[in-house]
Amino acid sequence: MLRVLFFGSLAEQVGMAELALDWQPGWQQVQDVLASLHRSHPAIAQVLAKRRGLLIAVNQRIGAATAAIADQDELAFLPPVTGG
Amino acid sequence: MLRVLFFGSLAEQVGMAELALDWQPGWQQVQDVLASLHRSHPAIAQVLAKRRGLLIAVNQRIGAATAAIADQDELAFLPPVTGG
Amino acid sequence: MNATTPACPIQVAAQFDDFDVGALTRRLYAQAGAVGAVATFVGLVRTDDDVLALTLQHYPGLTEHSLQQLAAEAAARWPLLGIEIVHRVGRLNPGEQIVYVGVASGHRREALTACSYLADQLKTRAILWKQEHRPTGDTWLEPSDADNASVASWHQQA
Amino acid sequence: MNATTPACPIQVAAQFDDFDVGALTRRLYAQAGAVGAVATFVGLVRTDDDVLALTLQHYPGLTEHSLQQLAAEAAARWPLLGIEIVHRVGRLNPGEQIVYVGVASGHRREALTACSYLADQLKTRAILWKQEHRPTGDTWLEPSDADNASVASWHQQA
Repeated sequence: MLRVLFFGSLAEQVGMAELALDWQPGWQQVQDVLASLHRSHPAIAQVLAKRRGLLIAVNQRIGAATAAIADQDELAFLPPVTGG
Repeated sequence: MLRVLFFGSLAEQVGMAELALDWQPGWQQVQDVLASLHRSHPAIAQVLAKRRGLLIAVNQRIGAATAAIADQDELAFLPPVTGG
Repeated sequence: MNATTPACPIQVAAQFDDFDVGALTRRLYAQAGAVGAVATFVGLVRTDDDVLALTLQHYPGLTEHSLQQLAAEAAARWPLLGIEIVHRVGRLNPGEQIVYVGVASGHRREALTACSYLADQLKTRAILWKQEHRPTGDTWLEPSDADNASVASWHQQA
Repeated sequence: MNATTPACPIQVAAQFDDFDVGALTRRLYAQAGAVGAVATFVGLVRTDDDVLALTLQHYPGLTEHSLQQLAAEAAARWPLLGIEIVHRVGRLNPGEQIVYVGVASGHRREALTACSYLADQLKTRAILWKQEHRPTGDTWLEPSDADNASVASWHQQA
């Protein structure tokens, strides 16, 4: 199982804050998951493809689309942040 | 009577923090008092003449040697300041 | 850490609870005799354009990690003796404290500069999302051009 | 003061008693909803070169006037919503608080800049005299070349 999280405005755009995906044996990198999303959840994939400046985090560490991913991991998509 | 105050290192150099001078009818400006000091308190006058960067205050307001002075005023000599 | 490099303890938190500026600031005095300056910054909720409230969302774990990383950058760049960052999350009303940044150093220039650095970096690099609630609806905020320019200016000074 | 120019209350003190950073800082939140940023600076006594203690001498009346004047300069230069300066006098031991500067503003840049300005100006323009007590004797201090350069730099930025 892969837990996928969406934050801030992105959660509103995809219509959910969290998504649980069954683990696919072929997945090795974040981009493999994104490719699967285009088939399984095309609306979400489209939002992710359109949003500029999204950050990716795997297990609460920022990474690239080429970051390694494994079963039971937590994958998060982060729109532009602002604190302070 | 004119009250004369010395602060910081200047008080140590002149050997006192405060001096009371009898009011002289001819005094109009701070520099008149300084001229009198050369006769009445030459050691103090010499210290004041030698110290660089002394500020003068009359009645707790910074002024120049040409500042007006009157009986019952408070005249202060201030060496370089540092706070913070 | 060795005899010539005093430690710079770093404490960060992302929390729903309010914080006590006095207690946080006094904690930065711990290295008594070495600390000569403590600079602090507190952000508060304004009522600009009829803002009723803000909601700050965080990502537990990653948010704290981002605060820790900003503090570590400051500690590497200036000779500091302590850093505290507390960022509140959840719904905050006008007048409420949002964020505390406190920096201790031997001398004022380093404490003040590092505090400004952290206040600027938080705007664009703290992992947080901010939503404004107004009578006309809710809006998610993104860093302004000015915020991005402030962060860029620290690179030019490097 | 009118509808478009919010007031910038100024409070200054020169006092023997210690001060409460939390209470002073919270006082700057008074214009709730307008204040978006509070920057503060606290100076503390260091033990540099075996300093046993400092003694700060003031000139009651003129010292407060000098603090008030520096605060008024800052309020004229930046859009501020409150300034507090508390300077301690008398004998102070290592680790003790010497001075508090707090500045409230709508936005962080103005609060942080004005706070730095005041911390710099105090070094050379607050009417105070500072004596260091060491095992080898007592020394009256004067502003360093660096302190004078810091103050001069604010004129260049004007």
